[in-house]
Amino acid sequence: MKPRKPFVALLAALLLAGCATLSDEEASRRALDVMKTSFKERGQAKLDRLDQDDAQRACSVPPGTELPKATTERLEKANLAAIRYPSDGKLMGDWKAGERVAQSGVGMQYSDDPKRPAGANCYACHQLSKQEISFGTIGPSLYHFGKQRGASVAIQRYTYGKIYNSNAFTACSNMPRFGHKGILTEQQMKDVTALLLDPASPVNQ
Amino acid sequence: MNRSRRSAVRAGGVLALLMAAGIRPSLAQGQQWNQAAFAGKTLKDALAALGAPAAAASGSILIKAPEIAENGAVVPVAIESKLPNTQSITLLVEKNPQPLAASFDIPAGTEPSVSTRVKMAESSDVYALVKADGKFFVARKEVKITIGGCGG
Amino acid sequence: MADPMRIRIAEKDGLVNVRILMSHEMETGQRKDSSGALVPAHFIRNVVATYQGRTVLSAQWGTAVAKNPFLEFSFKGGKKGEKVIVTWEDNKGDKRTDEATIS
Amino acid sequence: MKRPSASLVAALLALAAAVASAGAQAQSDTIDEIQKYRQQLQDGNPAELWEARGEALWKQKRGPKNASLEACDLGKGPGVVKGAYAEMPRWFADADRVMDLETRLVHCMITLQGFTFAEATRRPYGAGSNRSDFESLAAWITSESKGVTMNVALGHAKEREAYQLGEKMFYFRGGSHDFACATCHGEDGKRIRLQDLPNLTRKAGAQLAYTTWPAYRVSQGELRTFQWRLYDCFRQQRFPELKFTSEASVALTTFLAHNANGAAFNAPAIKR
Repeated sequence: MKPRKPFVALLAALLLAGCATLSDEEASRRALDVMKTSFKERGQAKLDRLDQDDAQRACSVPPGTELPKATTERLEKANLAAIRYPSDGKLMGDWKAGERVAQSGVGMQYSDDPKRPAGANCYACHQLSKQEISFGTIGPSLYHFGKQRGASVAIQRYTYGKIYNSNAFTACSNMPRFGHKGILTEQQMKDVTALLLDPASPVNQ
Repeated sequence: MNRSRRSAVRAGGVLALLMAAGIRPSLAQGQQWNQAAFAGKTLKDALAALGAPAAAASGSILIKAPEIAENGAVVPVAIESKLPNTQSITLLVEKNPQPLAASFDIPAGTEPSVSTRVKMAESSDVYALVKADGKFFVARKEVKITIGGCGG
Repeated sequence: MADPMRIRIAEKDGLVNVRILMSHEMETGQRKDSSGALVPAHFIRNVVATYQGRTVLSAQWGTAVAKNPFLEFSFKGGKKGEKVIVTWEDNKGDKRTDEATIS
Repeated sequence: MKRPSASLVAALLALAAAVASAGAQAQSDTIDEIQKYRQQLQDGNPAELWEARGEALWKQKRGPKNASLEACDLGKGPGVVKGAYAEMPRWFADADRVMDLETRLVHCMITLQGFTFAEATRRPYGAGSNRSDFESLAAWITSESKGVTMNVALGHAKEREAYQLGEKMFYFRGGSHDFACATCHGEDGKRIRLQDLPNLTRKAGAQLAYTTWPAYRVSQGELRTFQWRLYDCFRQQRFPELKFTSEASVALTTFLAHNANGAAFNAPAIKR
């Protein structure tokens, strides 16, 4: 058979798009529509959990994807501006309470009691202390975090801020925005800050 | 060893428990179940109820169990006795609410080796108590239980 | 009624290896259900395996044996084609007996 | 202040290296020991109890039409179970829909046995003695694909669309924690606590993960299917509740199953 021009064009288009049948934009839209009909609200997890904010939308890309600098700068600026530091000016709480928050993985799931405090589940992704051998590696090791950095006010502000809103410092970080999204209370974030920075904390032994 | 007395205590315990639970013992209740030993809340109590308050440590009992278990709900434990004339193998978990987990009678012709899986409430020493030639021997191994998964 | 056991028995050089899986909740009596009520203890207490009328293993279990219990042991003198019979009885008096052929 | 001598610096560096390597050593021992634990579990998988129940259930006449599922077409012809799971999800002409195993079973329960959708899907996931028919059926049906090479084709346009949507959903970040599937399953060599996280964006990771579901979960004492795996991942992602056999669940399954092509199917497995 003699290949004709429209056929070649079609073939080229197919090759370009791989096996895809929808354009990238259409696929994103369709995927969201399908998700909205595929989930149902339960307990505290309502369907608005599928409504993405600017950061979530921009960060819905494969890990390692290089985003335009303008995008990452926009996200970091907006998230930095959204950080609310404690009004009493105190950033360090009790590291012992912080350790309990770091160990707990509950909170915000539809299976969780919304009246009970949420955990931060730090150990799921980070090494923190020598004693806890069951830790994850999605995030960097935070063992000796304070020992290496000290506990100056600047370091305290960075640490508290990072816990409050990780995207303020690294756009599209894997780490939840614990303060921004209302996962942890102000006191809990102070306690986790202390866990990381207090010289007496197991993190710094 | 005062066997008849122990049996009587055991039977009394079982009956009391069954009556308390409103369950009538079935007619086919031919097998025994050492109520006192299973109810013991400490290793010492359980060993005493098993008639083995002072078992000698033995290197001829092998415990195959993981040093670290990802989940306490299922911890595989295999026990093998190299002691001649092994009559029974008993598995205890020191820090469980009731340490006695399982006890196996080994008749002549059966290998002195059993494998099963137990629940562990927390990291603990696991004990293998072996009765051989009428005497009790014991070995132990530590098993660590870790927190696993996504945590919620 | 309780589900059947899965029993695998293999003979090699005169030694018969028996592997048993039992379907049982093995409730400890210490777990709470979603409404906060204590789930009563329900667990296998006795297991007996026989070969040609002779007991090849008998066991007493407590609540610490894991859910859906697994048990493995070996005995001498069993022949291919013959049966091993396994019975368990739990603390509520429920019983289950299954048999498998030595292969 | 006096500058530290070179020998002191060297000693400190050596000490630091020793401490670091001791830490690394302890960590690798931990991983080795966990590996041994997993090995020890392989011998005797309670999933067999579910397989036996599932086979009986497949053959049992049930429902308003008093029919068994033996005439159910899983894609290789009515009643053909062997190897069927390794080619699912797939597009079915009679439903004009891409279906994974559970979706197809629901379809057969409705069309062959006469159940309503609500009746058929009353209990997707079992708890103790309240067993799920799907978990039993899936245990048996998938066991009939053990050793079969995964071959999920994208020959039909709807299969390609499902794959494409599944891929989008995999990278979709949302909820209170900004999590996507990719947050935990998008990089090599990561773990959560001590559990290895397969990188599902790469062939090796997708193969390892997908071919070992369904699995007996020792932490739950239950046999869990791939529908459950997605359902519970989304719970932990802090998303709302994923509907059983929903279009999103099938799309994601299509994405992951196709990525596992070429590997030998190896379930029901046993996992933490």
